[in-house]
Amino acid sequence: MGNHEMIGAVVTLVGSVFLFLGALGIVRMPDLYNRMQAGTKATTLGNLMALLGIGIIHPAWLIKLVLIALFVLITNPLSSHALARSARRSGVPLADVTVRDEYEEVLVEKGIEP
Amino acid sequence: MRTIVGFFAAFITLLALWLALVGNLDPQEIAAGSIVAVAVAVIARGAPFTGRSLRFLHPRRLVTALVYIPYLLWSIVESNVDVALRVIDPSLPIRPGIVRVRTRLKNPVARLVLANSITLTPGTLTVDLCEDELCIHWVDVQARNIDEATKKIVTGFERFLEVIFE
Amino acid sequence: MNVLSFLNLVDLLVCAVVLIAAGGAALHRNLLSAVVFAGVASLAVSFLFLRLAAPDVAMTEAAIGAGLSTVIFLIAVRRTQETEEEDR
Amino acid sequence: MNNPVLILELALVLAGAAALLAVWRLLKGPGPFNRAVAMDVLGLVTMPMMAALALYSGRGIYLDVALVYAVLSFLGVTALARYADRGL
Repeated sequence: MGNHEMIGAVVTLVGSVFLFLGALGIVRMPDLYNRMQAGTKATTLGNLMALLGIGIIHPAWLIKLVLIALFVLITNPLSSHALARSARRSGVPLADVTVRDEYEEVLVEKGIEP
Repeated sequence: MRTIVGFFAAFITLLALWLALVGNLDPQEIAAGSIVAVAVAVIARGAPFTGRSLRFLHPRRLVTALVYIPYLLWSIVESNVDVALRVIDPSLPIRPGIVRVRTRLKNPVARLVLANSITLTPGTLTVDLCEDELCIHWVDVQARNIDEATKKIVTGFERFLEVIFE
Repeated sequence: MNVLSFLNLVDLLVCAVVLIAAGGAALHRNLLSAVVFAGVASLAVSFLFLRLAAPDVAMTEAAIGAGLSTVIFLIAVRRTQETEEEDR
Repeated sequence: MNNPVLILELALVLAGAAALLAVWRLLKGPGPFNRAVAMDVLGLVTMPMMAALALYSGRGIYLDVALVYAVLSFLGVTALARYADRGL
């Protein structure tokens, strides 16, 4: 029971709290885009912190865990951006609370009716 | 000359990735990794990122890149706490909307990194990129026009990326 | 509760997720949703393989299920139509 | 509350709850896009759980499964988005 195990466990716990809040966000948020904000972003930090915490507990795995975190940091925005773009283009509606949508004019300009 | 430098940059990066994945510095691993890295670098010789790699070794760009990484991580943490607080608030205080912002960056790789950084910070999500404007979904719209939105979202990242890539 | 029985509970939940996702993949009318269900089912199965101490099988399942089979299913869906019709 | 194992278990419970919430969105979410978001979240939750499993069993090779999933999971979602946009 070294000191670093305690620190790592606490970091993992904080990461799990963010994971939980992100998942709560995708249940509570009103439309797809807000769900994406809560779901795939808040969980990114949760994921990174949980992996880092496990790396602190077991320092021999730190390099591999940092590699996993790096891949998550590179690939996650790519996939969520692609998903948001094609969802907006194929007409997934925005929630009623939406303040404004300046993307609509761009789509009309290009001749894609959402 | 440019292709040779690009080839070596790709080779070194791939070999470092291989060694990080296997996790030891055994001569056998280095030999096998070198063979695979040469093969991949030859196959991918025309790909982006492999050309003009030496200019990234300029000390000013390197230092800016090293400062940029903690800045990005800090803004991820900051905005994450913000979004998490919005989620657990029972009244769900969001004012979402899609806004357009301008970017001064011209280099495609710089634009890719900018769009990725904006997407990585919660609260903002890049929906589309057309010519020199980005369309961004924002959980809490605080700006009334395009200049204000640009100032709030893009300028912080752009300051660094301009030095690193342009 | 000790770690072992706790992990058995996790196993049961993952089994339930496999059943739900596989049922969704088989029963759903929208074929794109069915593809996503299949992806989730293969993710949960890969986690179960990991619990059964077979990391190599789990690795293959993750690679094939998450990456390859989704793409192949989508290519197959493109050649048919997106929504299934009731045949009489 | 000064036992690391206990804290890790609590973290695992929270991650499992997050996975269950994502499964709820997977079942309910209208249309394939919401389900794809749920799949993305499930992938992000599963990676630390796999790493925690590696910690419990003490076998480093379990991490490779998480690595493979991190590299390949975005491929399925991106292929789905691209298909919905202009047909692969």
